[in-house]
Amino acid sequence: MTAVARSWGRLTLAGKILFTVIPILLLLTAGLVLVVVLFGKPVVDFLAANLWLVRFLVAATAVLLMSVPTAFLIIYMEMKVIALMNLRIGPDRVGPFGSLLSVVHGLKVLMKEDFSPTGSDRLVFTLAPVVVYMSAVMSLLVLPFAPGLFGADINIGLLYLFAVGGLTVVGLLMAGWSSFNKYSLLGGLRSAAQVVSYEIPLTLSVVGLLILTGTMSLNQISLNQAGWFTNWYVFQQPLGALIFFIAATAEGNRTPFDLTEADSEIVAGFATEYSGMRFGFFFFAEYVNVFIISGLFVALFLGGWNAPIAWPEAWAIHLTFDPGSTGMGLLFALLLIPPILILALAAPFYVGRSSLPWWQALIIGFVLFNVLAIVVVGGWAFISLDWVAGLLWFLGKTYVFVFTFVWMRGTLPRVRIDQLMGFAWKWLLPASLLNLFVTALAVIVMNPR
Amino acid sequence: MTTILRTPRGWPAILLPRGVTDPLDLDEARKGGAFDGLRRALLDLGGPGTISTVAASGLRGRGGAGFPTAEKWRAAAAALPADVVAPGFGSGHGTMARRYVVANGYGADPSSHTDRTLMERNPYAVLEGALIAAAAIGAGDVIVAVRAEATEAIAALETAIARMVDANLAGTDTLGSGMDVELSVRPVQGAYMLGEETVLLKAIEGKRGQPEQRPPQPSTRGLFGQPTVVQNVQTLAAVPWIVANGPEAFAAIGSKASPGTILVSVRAPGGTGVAEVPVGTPLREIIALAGRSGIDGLKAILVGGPAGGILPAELADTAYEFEALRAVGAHVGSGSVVAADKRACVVDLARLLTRFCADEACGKTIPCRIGLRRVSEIGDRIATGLPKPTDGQLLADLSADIVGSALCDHERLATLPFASGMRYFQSELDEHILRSSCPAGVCRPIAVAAGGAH
Amino acid sequence: MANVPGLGVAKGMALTLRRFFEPKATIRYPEVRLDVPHKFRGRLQLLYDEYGTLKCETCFQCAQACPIECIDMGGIDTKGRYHIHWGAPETYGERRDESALRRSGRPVPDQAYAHFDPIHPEKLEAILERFDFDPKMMLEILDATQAEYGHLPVAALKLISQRTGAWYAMIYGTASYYRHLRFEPPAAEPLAAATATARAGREAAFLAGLDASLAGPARGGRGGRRAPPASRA
Amino acid sequence: MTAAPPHGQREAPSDDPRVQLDEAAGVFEPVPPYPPRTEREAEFYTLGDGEMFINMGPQHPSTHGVLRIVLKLDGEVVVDLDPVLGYLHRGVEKLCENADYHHSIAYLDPLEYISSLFCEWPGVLAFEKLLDVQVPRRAEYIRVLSTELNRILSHSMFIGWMALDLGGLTPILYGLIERDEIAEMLAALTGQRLLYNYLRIGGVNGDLNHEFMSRLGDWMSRATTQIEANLGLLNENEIFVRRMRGLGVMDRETAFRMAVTGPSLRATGVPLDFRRAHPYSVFPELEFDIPTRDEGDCLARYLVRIDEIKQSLRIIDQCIHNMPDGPVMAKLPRLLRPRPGRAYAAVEGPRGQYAAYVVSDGTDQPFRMRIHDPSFVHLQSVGVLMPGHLIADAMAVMASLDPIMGGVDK
Repeated sequence: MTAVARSWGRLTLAGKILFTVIPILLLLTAGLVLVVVLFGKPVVDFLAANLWLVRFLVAATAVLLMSVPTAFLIIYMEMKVIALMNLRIGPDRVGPFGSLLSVVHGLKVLMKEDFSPTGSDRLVFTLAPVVVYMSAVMSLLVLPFAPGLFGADINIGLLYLFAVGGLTVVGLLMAGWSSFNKYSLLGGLRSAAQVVSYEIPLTLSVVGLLILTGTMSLNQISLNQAGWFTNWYVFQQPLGALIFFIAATAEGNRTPFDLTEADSEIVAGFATEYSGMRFGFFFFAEYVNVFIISGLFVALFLGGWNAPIAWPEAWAIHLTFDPGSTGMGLLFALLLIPPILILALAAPFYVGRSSLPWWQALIIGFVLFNVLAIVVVGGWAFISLDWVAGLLWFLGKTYVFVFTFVWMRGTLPRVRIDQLMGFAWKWLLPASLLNLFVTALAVIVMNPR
Repeated sequence: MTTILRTPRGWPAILLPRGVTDPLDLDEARKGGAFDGLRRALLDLGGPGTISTVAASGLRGRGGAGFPTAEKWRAAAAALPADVVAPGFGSGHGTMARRYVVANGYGADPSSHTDRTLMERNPYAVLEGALIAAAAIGAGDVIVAVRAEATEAIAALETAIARMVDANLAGTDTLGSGMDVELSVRPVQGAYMLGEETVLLKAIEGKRGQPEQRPPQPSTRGLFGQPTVVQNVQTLAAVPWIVANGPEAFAAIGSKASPGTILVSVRAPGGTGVAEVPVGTPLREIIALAGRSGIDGLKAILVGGPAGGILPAELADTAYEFEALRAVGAHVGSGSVVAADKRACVVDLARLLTRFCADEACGKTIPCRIGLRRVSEIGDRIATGLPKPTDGQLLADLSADIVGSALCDHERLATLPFASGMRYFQSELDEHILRSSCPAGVCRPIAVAAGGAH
Repeated sequence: MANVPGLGVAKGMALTLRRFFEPKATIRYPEVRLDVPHKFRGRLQLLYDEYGTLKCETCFQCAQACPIECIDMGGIDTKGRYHIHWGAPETYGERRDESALRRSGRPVPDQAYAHFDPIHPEKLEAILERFDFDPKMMLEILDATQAEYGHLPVAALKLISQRTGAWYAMIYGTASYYRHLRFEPPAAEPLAAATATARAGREAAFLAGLDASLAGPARGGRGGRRAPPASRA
Repeated sequence: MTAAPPHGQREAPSDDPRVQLDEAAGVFEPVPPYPPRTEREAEFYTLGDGEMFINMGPQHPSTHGVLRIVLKLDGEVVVDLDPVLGYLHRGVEKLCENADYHHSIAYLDPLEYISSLFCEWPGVLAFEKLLDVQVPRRAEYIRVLSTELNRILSHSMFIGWMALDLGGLTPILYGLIERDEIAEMLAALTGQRLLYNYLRIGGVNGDLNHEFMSRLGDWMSRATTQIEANLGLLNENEIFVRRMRGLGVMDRETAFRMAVTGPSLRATGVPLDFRRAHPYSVFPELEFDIPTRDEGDCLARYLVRIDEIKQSLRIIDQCIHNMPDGPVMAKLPRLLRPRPGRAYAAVEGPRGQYAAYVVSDGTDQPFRMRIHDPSFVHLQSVGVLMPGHLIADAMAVMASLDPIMGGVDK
C-alpha cells in the first residue's frame, strides 16, 4: 500500500492525470465494444436500411463541429491581417504567432458573466443569438466543399441558402429590439433595412447565372464549371459576380457596409447589451457568415472545387495500387520502412558533418522522414482521392476571398446609411436587372430552340 | 554606592542576601549556598529539567515586560543555530553556529540603580544564573552587558569571573560536566535605548543601536543571527535560588501571577535607595521603606522610570506587579518608584519625561521620532498656558499612532506620562489651560490675553 | 480626385496590401524597452557618494524649481548651516529637529567634500590588530580609537572600514549614534572631562530636571521658567 | 429619485410611472429635475412626435474624451442637441493663480495632451510681456521649431481620428506612428513625451541636443513622402470623400459669429493666421503660406490641415537652416515679481487661437489668469452644424472641428 502511495506521490501532475484517465478510457471503449457487439446489430441494420439519416446526422454534426474552428481561424486571420496592414504585429503571445488567441478569446467569452439588462425582453434577448448562429450554421449545410462532400444536395440549394441567410436579419432585429437600448434598436433597424434592401440585388444578380445553369443545386452548379477555368461563370457573368460580391458584403455586415455594428456611431449596434457567450454567438456567426459568403461566391462563380486546369486524360495519373492487396507484406513494410528510412536520411548528416552528434543526426533524419511521409501520403491522396483535391481547391479559393473581406475591413471607411440605401436601389438594382436582361437575351440568341 | 533600604525581617532576601560582608569572597558565598543550583542543574537536572523547574517556579523577566523566562529558554533551546554571516558586514566575518546568553545589566534609567547594585552586591548569583541559563539552552557564550559608567560593577564582575574560572565553576568542563562556556563582560554606553534587548544586541554586534522588527524574537534569531536569551540580571540572579531551593518555595513568594522578589529603586522625599521587595507589594509600603514622610503629603507616584506612568495618591495601594500596574496605566519598567509631593507639578514632570524620551528616541520609527517631539511640544504649550484647541485630540492621535507603529517597548510606553497625566490629573491640566495658573507654582503659564506668540 | 469610380478605393487597397509586407513599427514592450531620453525628468532621486552618504547639499534649488512643490526638505546641510524651509511652516520643527544627521547631537563634518586631515595610522593599526580586525568589535574599536586620538578622525574611520571590511556608511552610522563618540577634536578641555560631559549629557540633565521638578518652585530656578532640560549637548 | 437601493436587491417600484420606468429599466431620462430655466431649455426638453433623446457620451467611443451630447433624434436624423461639458474640469486657471509664475507653466501644460507646447506658449508670452523680458533669438527659433513639430503631431492625430470616426481602422495607426516619431523627438528635446513643460519665461528649458537633431534630420528626410503615402489611403477614397464633402458646411458669417479660428476658419476662405496677423515670435522672418479653402465643409477643414502640415515642414526646414547661435535662456531672477499690470498674448495653434490673459498685482503669483482655448470655442458651433445630419455625420462633424476635452473643460 505504502509503496503504491509512494510511487503515486512521485508522479508529476500530468502523470497523475494520465494514470487516472487512461484506465477510464479503456473501460469505456471496452464497454462500448461490448454494447455494439450485443445490441449493435439491429441499429446497424436500421441505419443501413436508410442511409440518408446517417448522412444527415453526420453532416449536421460535422458542420456544427467545423463552424467553431472556422470562426476561430477567421477571427485570428482578421486580427493578424489587419494588424499587419496597420504596421502592427498583432497577436503574438498565445500559441505560435498568437494563433491560439482567438481560441483564448472563445474561452474568455465562455467565462464572462452572462447577464441581460433590466427591462430587456429576456426570452427574445436569449433567443436572438441562437437564431443568428443557427442560420449561419444551417447555411453551411448545403455548401459543396468537394465532390461528394456536402451536407445535403438539395435541388433548391441556392434558394435555401438565401432563405436561411435571411434569418440572420430576424435574429439581429430580435437582439436590437429586446436589448432595451436605443443604440441597439438603431442597430437592429439599420440591419433590417440594409439586409432587406440588399437581398434583392443579391438574388437578382444570381438569377442570370441560374438561367445559364438551369439548376439551383450548388453541387450541380459546381459540376457544371468543371474543366478549364474558362468554364467558370465569373467570365460569363462578370457584372453579376461584382454585384453579388458587393451585395454579399452588405449581407454579411462587413466593412464598408458594417453599419449594424458601427462602433464609432451606434456603439456596436445590436450587440451593445450583449456579453459573454451570447455575444460570442453573434461574433462567431459573423465570421461563419464571412466563410459562407466566400464559399458561396467560389461555388457560384469560381468553379467551386474544380482545379483551374483540367488534366488531359493522357496525363492523368492512375494509381491502381491498393495497400490492402499486399496483405502481410504491408505489415512488414510499415514495420521496416520507417527505421530504415530514418537511418538512411540521418546517415549523410552524421557522415558528412563530423561535428554532429549521432542523436542530433537521428533527430534530423526523423524530421526529414516525417516531411517525406507527409508529402508522399498527401500527394498520393491528392492525386488518387479527388475529394481531397477538391476540398483543398475549394478552401484555398474561399480563404482568398476571406482574406479579401478582411483586407477591405482594414482599408475602407464606412459608408453612410443613406448612401448605402441609395447605392442599393439606384445602382445595384438597375445593374442587376440589366445583367439579367442581357443574360436572358444572350441565351435566347445563342440557342434558339 | 547606593544605599540599600532595610526591609522588614519577614521579607525574603533572594537577590540581596542580608549580612554579606564581602560579596566577592567565593568561599563564603559557596558556604552561603551559591553554586549548588549550578551543580544541581548541570549534574542532576540537565537542560530540559532545568527549564521545567524554572517554568514550575513561574519566574518572569524583570526587564519590565514580565515575559515568562522559561518560554524564552524553551524557544532558544528549540531553535537551531544558523550558520550565518553576521548581517551588515561584508566578507565571511562572524560565521559561527552557537547560542548566546546575554545578561542585560544596562540599567537604562539614570534614576534607578537596581541592576548596578545587584551586580555589585551579588555578582556570583548573576553569573551563576547566566551559567544555568547557558547550560539549559546549550549556549557557549555568556555576555554580561554593563553600562560603562558602572565601574564598580564591572570590576566586581571581572574579579568574580576570574575566581570562578580558577575554581572550575566556569570556563572549560565546568564542574566536570563537560560544559564549555565563556563568560565575558561587555561595557556598553552612549544611549538610553540600549536598555531594549534588540538594541542591546545591536550594540554588542557593534552597530547603530536601533530596535529590530520582531518576530523573529531574539530567542530564535538574536545576536549575530543566532538563538539568544536576553535576560535582565535580576531574573538570572533569581534562577540559582530556584534551582537550589526548588520551584515551589519560589512560587510561594510574591503574588500568584508573578512570584519572586524584585529590586525597586525608591525615590521619595524621605530618602532614596534600592530595596528588594516581593512582587505584588503595594506601592504604599514600597514608598514607606524610604521613610514615612513619603506617604503623608503624597501627591503623585511615578512608576517605571522616564517612560513610566504618573499615578495619583489614591492608587497608592496598587500592587507592584506587572498586570496590576499595566491596568492602571503604568508599568514596572526600570523598577524605579518616585514619590512626588505637593511641590511637584504634574505637567512639568510629564513634560520632562516626555522630553527625555523624545530626545532619546533612536529615530528608526518615524511616528516615534516625530510624534514624541510633537507630544513634548504640546506639553510645553500646556505648561506655558498657550495650548491650541486641537491639542487634546492631537495628543490622543499621536499616542495611538506611536503605540500602533511601535517597534520597541520604549516607544510603546513613551506616551504613558502624558496619557496617565491627562487620565488622573485632568483638573491640574485644566488649571494650566483655562486659568493659566500652575497649582504647584512651578510653571509660569502666560495668560492667554497676553497673546499667543509661540 | 479620382475620375474613374473605384480607383481611389483600389489605391487604398494597394497601399494597405503594400504595408502588409512592410516591416512593422511595434515595439515588443516587455522584452524590448526603449531607453529614456537623457533629459528625462520623470524620476527624482538623491545621489549618494561612494561613502554611502547623501550628496544633497539642501541648496533648495530643486525645491524652488518644482512647480507642484512635491520636492521639499529642511535641516542642517553638510556645512552645518541651517536652512529656511520651502514647505509648509508647521512642518519646519520636525525637519529641524529630527533630521537624521542632527540626531547625533553635533554638527557633522562633511567627509564627502572637504579633504580630511591625515593621521598617523600606526596606533590605529595596533588597535585593529588588538581587536583582530573584527567588525563585530566595532564599538570597542571606536572607543579605543577615540581614546587614542581624542576623537574619531575621518581618516581613521576610512582606515577602519578598509581594514575590517565593514562599510564606511555603517561605521559612520554607528559612530554618529552613540553619544560618547565624537568626530571633532575636543575644544579646550581635557579629553576625560569632555567625554565625561558628553557621556553625562542628557542623563545628568534629566536627573537635575527630575530633582528640580520634584523639589518644586522652592529650588526651581527663579528667573522666569526653568529652562527646559537641555535636549542635546 | 430615491437613494440607490442596496447592492443585489431592488426596491419595489413606486406608482409614479416615470419613476417606475427609471427604476425598472434605467431608461435614459435627460429631463432635469428642476423646471426648465430658459426658453431654450424648455424647447429642447419637449419631444415632438417620433423624436427621441439619445445620450452620446461621456463614454461614447468617438466623443474625443469625456464630452456628453444629448441628441434629439428623429429616426437617425439629429434634430437638436445639447452638449454637456465639465467632466474633465481641473480648475487650471485657479491653480495658476495659486502658483508662482514659473510653476504655472506646468499647470498650463496638461490643458491639451495633444499640443501641450501651444498651451504653454501664450502663458509664457504673456508673462514675458509683463516682465518685458528679451528672449534670445535662438530660444525663439527653438520655440518655433518645437511648436511646429507639435503642430504636425496634432494634425496627424487629427487625420487618424477623422478616419476612425468614419469607420476606418488603419489611418489612426499610421497617424499614431507619425506621432510617435515626433513624440520621441520632442522627448529627446524636452525630456517628456506628452506634457513637455519645455518653454520657460525668457527662453526654453534646454538647448538642442544631438539626439534630437539626429532624429529630426532622419525624420525630415522622409517626412513628406511618408505623410503623402499615408494620405493616399484617404484623400482619393471615394467613400471618404463622398461622406466628407458638403458635410457640416459652415459659412463665413457663421464662423465669425461663432468666433471660430484656425483651420476651421481658414476652411471658410478667411486667411486669418495669427502668425501673420499679429506676428509674435520670429515668424516675420520665416516664409510660409496660409492655406485656405472656400467650401467650409468637413473635407475643406481636413484638407486645410493637410496643407498646413506641408507649411509646417517648410517652417521647420527654415528653422533648421538659419538657427542662430547664442544662449537659450534670458538672465532672470529665480523669483519673479512683475510690476502690477496686465498682459494678453495669443498664438496660432493647430486648432486655432490659444490665448492667455494675465493680471499681475506685483506679487510673485498671477492675480488673475484667463486661458482661451479654441476647443471650447469651437464646440459651440457644433450646435449649428450638427442638426439635420445623421448620427454618423454628427460624429464626423465633431471630428472635423477636432476638439480636445482637456482644453474644453480646462
